[in-house]
Amino acid sequence: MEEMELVYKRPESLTPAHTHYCPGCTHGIIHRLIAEVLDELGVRERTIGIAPVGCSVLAYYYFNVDMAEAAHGRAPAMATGLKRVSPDKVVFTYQGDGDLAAIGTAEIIQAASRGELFTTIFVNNAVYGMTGGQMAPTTLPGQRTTSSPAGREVETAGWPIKVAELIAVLPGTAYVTRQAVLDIPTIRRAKKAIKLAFQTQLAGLGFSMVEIISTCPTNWHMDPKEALEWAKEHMLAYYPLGDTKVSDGVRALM
Amino acid sequence: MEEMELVYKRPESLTPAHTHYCPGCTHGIIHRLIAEVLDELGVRERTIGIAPVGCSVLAYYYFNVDMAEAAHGRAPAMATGLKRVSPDKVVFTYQGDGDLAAIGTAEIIQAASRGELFTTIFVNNAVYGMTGGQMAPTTLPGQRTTSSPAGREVETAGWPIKVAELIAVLPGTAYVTRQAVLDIPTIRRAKKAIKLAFQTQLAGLGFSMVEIISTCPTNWHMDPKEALEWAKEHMLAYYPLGDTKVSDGVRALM
Amino acid sequence: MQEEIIISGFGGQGALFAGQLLAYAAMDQGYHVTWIPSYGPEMRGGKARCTVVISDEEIGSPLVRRPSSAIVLNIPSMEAFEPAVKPGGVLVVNSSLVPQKSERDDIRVFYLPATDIATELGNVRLANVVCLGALVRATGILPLEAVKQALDKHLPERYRTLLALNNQALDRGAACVR
Amino acid sequence: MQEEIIISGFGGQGALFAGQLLAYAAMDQGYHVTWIPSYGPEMRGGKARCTVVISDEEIGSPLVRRPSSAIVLNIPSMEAFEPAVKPGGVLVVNSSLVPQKSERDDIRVFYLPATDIATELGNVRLANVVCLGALVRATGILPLEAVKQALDKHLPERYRTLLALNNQALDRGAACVR
Amino acid sequence: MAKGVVVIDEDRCKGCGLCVAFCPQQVLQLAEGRFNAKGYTPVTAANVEACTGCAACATICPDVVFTVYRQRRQAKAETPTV
Amino acid sequence: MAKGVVVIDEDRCKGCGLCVAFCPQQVLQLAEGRFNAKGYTPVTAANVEACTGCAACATICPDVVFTVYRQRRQAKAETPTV
Amino acid sequence: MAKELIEGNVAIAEAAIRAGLEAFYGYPITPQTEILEHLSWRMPQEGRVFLQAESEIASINMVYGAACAGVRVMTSSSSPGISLMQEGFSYIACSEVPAVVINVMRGGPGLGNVQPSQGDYFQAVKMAGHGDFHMIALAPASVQEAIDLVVLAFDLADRYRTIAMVVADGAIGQMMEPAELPPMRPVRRPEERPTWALTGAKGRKPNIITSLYLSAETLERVNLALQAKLRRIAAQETRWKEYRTEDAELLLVAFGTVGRICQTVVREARALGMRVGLLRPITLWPFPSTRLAALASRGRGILVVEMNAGQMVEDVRLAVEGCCPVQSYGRMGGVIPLPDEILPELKNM
Amino acid sequence: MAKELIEGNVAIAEAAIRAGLEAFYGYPITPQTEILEHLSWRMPQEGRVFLQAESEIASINMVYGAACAGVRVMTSSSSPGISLMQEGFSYIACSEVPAVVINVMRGGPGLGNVQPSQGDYFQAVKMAGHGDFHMIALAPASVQEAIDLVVLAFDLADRYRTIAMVVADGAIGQMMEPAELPPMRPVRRPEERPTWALTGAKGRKPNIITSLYLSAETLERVNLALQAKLRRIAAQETRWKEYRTEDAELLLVAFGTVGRICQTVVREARALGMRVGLLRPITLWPFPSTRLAALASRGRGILVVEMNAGQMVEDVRLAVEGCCPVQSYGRMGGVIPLPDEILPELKNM
Ligand SMILES: Cc1ncc(C[n+]2csc(CCOP(=O)(O)OP(=O)(O)O)c2C)c(N)n1
Ligand SMILES: Cc1ncc(C[n+]2csc(CCOP(=O)(O)OP(=O)(O)O)c2C)c(N)n1
Ligand code: SF4
Ligand code: SF4
Ligand code: SF4
Ligand code: SF4
Ligand code: SF4
Ligand code: SF4
Ligand SMILES: [Mg+2]
Ligand SMILES: [Mg+2]
Repeated sequence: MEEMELVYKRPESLTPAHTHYCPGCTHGIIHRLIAEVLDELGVRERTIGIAPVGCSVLAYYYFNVDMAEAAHGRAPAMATGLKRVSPDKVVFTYQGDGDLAAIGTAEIIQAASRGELFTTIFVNNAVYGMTGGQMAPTTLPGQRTTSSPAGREVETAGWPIKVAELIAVLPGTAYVTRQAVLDIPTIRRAKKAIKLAFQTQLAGLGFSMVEIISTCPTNWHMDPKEALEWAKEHMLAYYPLGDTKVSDGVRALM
Repeated sequence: MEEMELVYKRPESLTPAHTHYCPGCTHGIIHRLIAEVLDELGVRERTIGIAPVGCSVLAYYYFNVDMAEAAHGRAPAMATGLKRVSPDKVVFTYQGDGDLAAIGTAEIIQAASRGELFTTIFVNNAVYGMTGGQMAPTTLPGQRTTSSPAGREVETAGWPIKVAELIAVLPGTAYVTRQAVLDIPTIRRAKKAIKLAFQTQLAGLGFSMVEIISTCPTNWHMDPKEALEWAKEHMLAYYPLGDTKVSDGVRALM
Repeated sequence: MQEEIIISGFGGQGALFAGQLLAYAAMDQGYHVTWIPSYGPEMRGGKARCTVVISDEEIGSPLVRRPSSAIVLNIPSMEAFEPAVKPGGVLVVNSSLVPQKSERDDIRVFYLPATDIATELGNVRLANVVCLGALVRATGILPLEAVKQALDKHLPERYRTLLALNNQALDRGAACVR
Repeated sequence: MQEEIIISGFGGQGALFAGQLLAYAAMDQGYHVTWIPSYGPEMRGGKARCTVVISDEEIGSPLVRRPSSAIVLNIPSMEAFEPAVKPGGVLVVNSSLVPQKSERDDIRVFYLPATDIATELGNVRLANVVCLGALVRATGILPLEAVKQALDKHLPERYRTLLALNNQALDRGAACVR
Repeated sequence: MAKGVVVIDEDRCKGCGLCVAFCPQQVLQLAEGRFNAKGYTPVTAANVEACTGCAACATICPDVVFTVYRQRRQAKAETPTV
Repeated sequence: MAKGVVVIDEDRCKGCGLCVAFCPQQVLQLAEGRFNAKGYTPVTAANVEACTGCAACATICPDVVFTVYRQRRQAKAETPTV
Repeated sequence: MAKELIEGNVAIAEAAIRAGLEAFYGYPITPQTEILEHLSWRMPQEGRVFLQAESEIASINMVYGAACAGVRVMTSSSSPGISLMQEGFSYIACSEVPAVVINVMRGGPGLGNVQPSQGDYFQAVKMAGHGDFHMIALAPASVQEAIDLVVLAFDLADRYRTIAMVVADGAIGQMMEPAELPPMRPVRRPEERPTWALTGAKGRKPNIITSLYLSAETLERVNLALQAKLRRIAAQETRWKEYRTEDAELLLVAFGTVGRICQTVVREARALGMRVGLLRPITLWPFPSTRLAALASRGRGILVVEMNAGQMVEDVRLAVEGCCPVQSYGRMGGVIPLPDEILPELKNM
Repeated sequence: MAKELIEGNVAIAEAAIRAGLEAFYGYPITPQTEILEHLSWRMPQEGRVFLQAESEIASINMVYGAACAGVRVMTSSSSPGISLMQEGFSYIACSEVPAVVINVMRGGPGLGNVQPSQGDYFQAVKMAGHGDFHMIALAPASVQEAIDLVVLAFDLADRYRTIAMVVADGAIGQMMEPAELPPMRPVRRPEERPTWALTGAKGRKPNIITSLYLSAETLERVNLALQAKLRRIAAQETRWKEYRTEDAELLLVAFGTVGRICQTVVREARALGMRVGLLRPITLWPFPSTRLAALASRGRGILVVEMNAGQMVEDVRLAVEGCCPVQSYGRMGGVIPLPDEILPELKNM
């Protein structure tokens, strides 16, 4: 293949481990994007990740960086504690919607508000994946889950929380965006956003978060392709993609 | 005094108890306004209040209604549990800024997001009053407290949280407003807002919250009058007064 | 009398359902019975396995290390349970997916091309029921008829169209046991 | 030797400071000493009170129910501690604010118009130090000079301008004890 | 006769001075040298004739010390209001 | 010769079919009837000649199964990119 | 009602409904999520309150709120979630409102795993939060017993205005067994809510529910009353089961899943001619100390078997006070001790 | 360094700084807020990390995060706040990272009050969270001892990669006594952080810190290792103080503030000719059981005095196993038992 150039290879920031994710689960895509960004920024050896409780609980086996496993929802507190004593390190949390938008509400909001210098990758798949598909704070109105078997009723269960919009209100945030990994263009944009989020951290500009609209084929009871389409049609309608906060400093990086 | 008419008398919704508040503390004004509103709406006998942990922890001695004392920050969860099984009752929480905007962040945001049908009176005095004047999430930049003795540094402690703006982002909220009790006009407006908040609840329109800019003369080390003036000058500059969310249903009540 | 059965396979192979069916049948026959899955590590896919204990007295342990009989639906299950079956016990092997043979001479082993039989019957997911038919016949815990009645009584409404097929699967399995 | 002193008044009357001053003086004289406030119920205002124990051996309990001497700066303190002082003990009463008299004949009671004296000295908040002067003189726990030295050594920088006045207050208090 | 009358529940007063500062007619002052049951210098109506019954004092007072009456001018709703 | 080549790490594949759906040239298909070590039907490059090296497959694959090469056209940065 | 084959978690949920559960607040966690899932459709079906809370902290405080309103209310969780409820338990205990809590224990510490465990024994019986209090802790060993103890938990919680916790483990939660559900009791009507409850101060003085007592003397009085109540509960509500203890020289003590496993051990040991009996505490708190002491005085040794590092064994030792040797055998991390390993331990005594 | 008159809370804070504290995360709560307040200016002054967290849950998880980075880190709180940390403790214990926690106990249960108490003994020594673990619990009886035990806590936490909790009470926190602060130790330099710490996977494999072990067998192995470590700690780090036990017939057992009060009781009893001694546990866990058993075998009775309903008395009973009578005397709700009430109890024995 002398006349061939390498267009894609496995990033160094992933270990060789096979993931435990279900076939077609977008957690895998998001892992890869983060790893590519760490490679490109050349920060793998000084990156520390915090895994959540959720399907991605074993993320520490997959990222080729130092990692810790947080208690459910507390990754932002852990990242705060860690980053404050390791200001030269690149710190990120990886969190699901149950983890971040339910039990961990206080921790993410307060860390964002303080402008902690870490990056949060927030995987919104509208469901509690790991425990078998219960309603999440982000479950869509009418969506059936194992704990909203008649479909989410907003009168009793409330409206889904738009985290990117909520967090963006806080002055401590520098870069907040909602992206998706539902087809080639959204994946490409998601990667750019993840890169910008880490650059925001490296430049010390404030808290950065990328919310990523994802799928859970298993608990949505769909095949992976169908899940992507369902997400595009239904989730993007409620969760519009795009930046919700870009501070001046971040704009300068763009 | 036959030719005299009564212009002001102690509301029935207050007990005869003397409060433990410091001289000039605005908690007392806010208590009175709530009591007046309960009287005017004729709901005293079906009102249930939840007191916080904070200077107003003993509020249950002062309001002439059934009350419970919540764990620090958890009043909204308690109110949720209670209101759901007592839908015909009028339920309110009374919370300080440490209680609501620090330890209780998750509970208030989630209750608001679910559109729980209770009313929250949120007393923002920019400080932890009860424990002796530590920094609160709402402490102003540069403000000295016993835990920010050099003045709040936003680089490390973050920016103060504008709760009324944050909560207003959530679709479950029907009426969210920021008021003050710093002089006669602001007190009059605050009362109107409190009334509207309870009316919102009575009409079943969604979650209602009145943030009230208050003073803590003791921990601000000011005399009560000075404290009102300081609050007007400094707090209102950071925390603008006014409604941050008025749903259509609420507008119809106005 | 106490019979301890382990049924083991991949997720989706219906090991849990086969166990429940057996448990229902035993209950309806008046036996004490427990059914317990080895439930997942908060994690997708992987193995599915259950233990059924059937007894004429109150059941102590619902779990056993050494079953008196077992159904193994795939290779890892064969590896795990072939050595575990108690001497004198019964092992039913889905030979469609498990190529290896047992070397034990102190148990009775039945090799059924269960997945093939199920495919033949028109529904690959019936391999579990085929094996159950074999196990019930081989152990004689219950009359096969009891399992069929249990099917009739407990098969969820939405699967009732499959009733006849399930019965056939039981018979085909039982027929493999001579 | 072990002396247990309670100093009690309203918040703002300086009971805690007077106790600390005494504790410093005793420490500098080589005694074992403990100072413990009765700290507030997470609540504003109200009473301020401390217990100082001075001993020539290691101190067990830093708290006492029956002090060997006491300073009472206001009426509620008088009511609480007048009956509590041990027989043979000393009670110093701020008579400016406490109108009532002790009826005990087994203790020595000194009535000082401490608030008036302090006002005379130009600072009403020195009433506590006036009383301390009296207590030290009356009990003889320490030389008055030791308290003055402690003032000199431990008075916070920003209050140093008040040093002379504090010394005067001690003397005026001590002078009330004949 | 004054247009307004305030009744002061003296023992509730904490002497914070807010009513004194907010009374537009300078009716009120703290009773220097006197203490109430709580130990505070209570407020007193010094310049009673000037009172208009505007209830500003009652509005600002954190301790609900005041009851306020005003000369009836016209038929008005009975509900006390701040 | 094909413009692109994909190398498939077959044992990583979970047979989810996403790459098959997203390959613009219909190069890929699941190897029906075959199972990999994990027990899944793995993907295989059926129509290799059509591959353009566009890396869409690598972009969508959640399991990093693909390494992608493309015919060199001009000097380009070495950094692999998606 | 006939027996049906029913899963432990579902049985617990359904038993609660039959016992008059008016409101459930909970958060998913394996291995008890089926309780929440079952109630998510059954409660609305019965016109009652189901709410998935944002966390276990919110759950227990919602329970606290509803309990203040005088309704039958419950939450359920598993070990890490129970740890998060400790502050709430302490408040509820001091406020003396009734609440039922289910803990389907899993392997710990930390995130651990989701396998069955009894690692939270100490937490349940010694101190489920700061300050001095106990909650009634009921340990079922079968699906039927889980049903019965859930119903009992509601009754005891109401009777003593206390928390009653059903301490199960993953095996009980996930197991199916034939069991009979109790008949449906009517839910309390609004006007039947207790007089202390927060129902609006109409025609009476306001009711106050608090755990704050600023003066030490008052708080001590509150504590003394609480302790007296605990002694009353201990005197009246201690429960246990015995199996072949008539002539036992060796005594097994075990609870929950391990308790039933030890029943098998007793049978096997008896078959070998050993005089072995079993005491299975039903109430972990109050602990059947008196009965245990009596049995111990007749025996020559006790083996305590647990799915933890040895926790209940302390209560056994406290009960027997050295009057016979007490051994401990524990498995951890989700490993269930089986008869074939317990029997040799017994033989070694 | 000369002695100075110093408040317990301030002494604890300053001792931590001297011991090389690199980061403090905490939340205000009486009666320990002075620790946080002192550190709020002293830590920045020393160029170290101080952060007021949004809650105790955040505090303990920030501590967890910083501990993972291999620095000396601490939080402090009081009873209700400590209850909120239970999940965090369990995670930290299983992950085996070192952390220091201060609990300045107050009256409970619930919100209770802010007066001194020892109501969290069980919580500290039996189970500070779900699953099987213990933390080292150190109980100071004076300001000087508080200083010394804070320093020791850091050393033990590091040595055993465990949580070390200093269990004080409001009296210790609020009291002033002459005490000597230790010299300032340098803080660990970044390159001195332990090899297991998360410092970036540069030139080595990634370090992972977790408490998740999916298979029961693995988690059991982790637990067995943990238990072995706990036994090692028990063997090597049990500490206590004795006072006039040489010839004691009657033994007082008490810790912390009550421990020193009982020293007065011993003096007074001796003055009356009673042969009384005192054993004061310094480590509540590991508990000085062996020594206590030895003393008990020579005596005719033990009186355990606590500021709770009787918690440590269980450990005393477990230690002496009935070999002499054990009485319990407790005051609750913030009431401190004083010599004049303890002495009569002693006389009644
Ligand atoms: C304190 C606590 N509560 C609950 C759980 C159970 N639990 C594990 S993962 C999870 C939710 C995961 O959902 P999400 O965060 O959306 O991640 P996903 O699996 O969907 O990626 C829950 C509730 C737990 N482990 N700890
Ligand atoms: C779990 C817990 N943490 C901390 C405390 C201590 N505490 C009591 S009140 C309070 C803060 C009160 O401040 P705020 O809510 O602003 O009310 P304010 O007193 O200013 O009205 C704190 C931290 C507590 N009681 N419980
Ligand atoms: S359960 Fe859903 S989120 Fe979890 S691995 Fe499977 S598909 Fe992905
Ligand atoms: S401390 Fe502040 S908030 Fe609390 S009562 Fe006093 S003035 Fe009011
Ligand atoms: S009613 Fe108006 S005028 Fe009269 S005292 Fe009050 S504030 Fe002054
Ligand atoms: S405002 Fe009220 S409390 Fe303050 S001085 Fe006036 S009457 Fe007294
Ligand atoms: S590189 Fe492009 S054309 Fe080639 S297989 Fe992949 S998606 Fe298809
Ligand atoms: S996308 Fe990846 S895992 Fe899915 S089928 Fe294609 S190669 Fe296999
Ligand atoms: Mg999710
Ligand atoms: Mg405040």
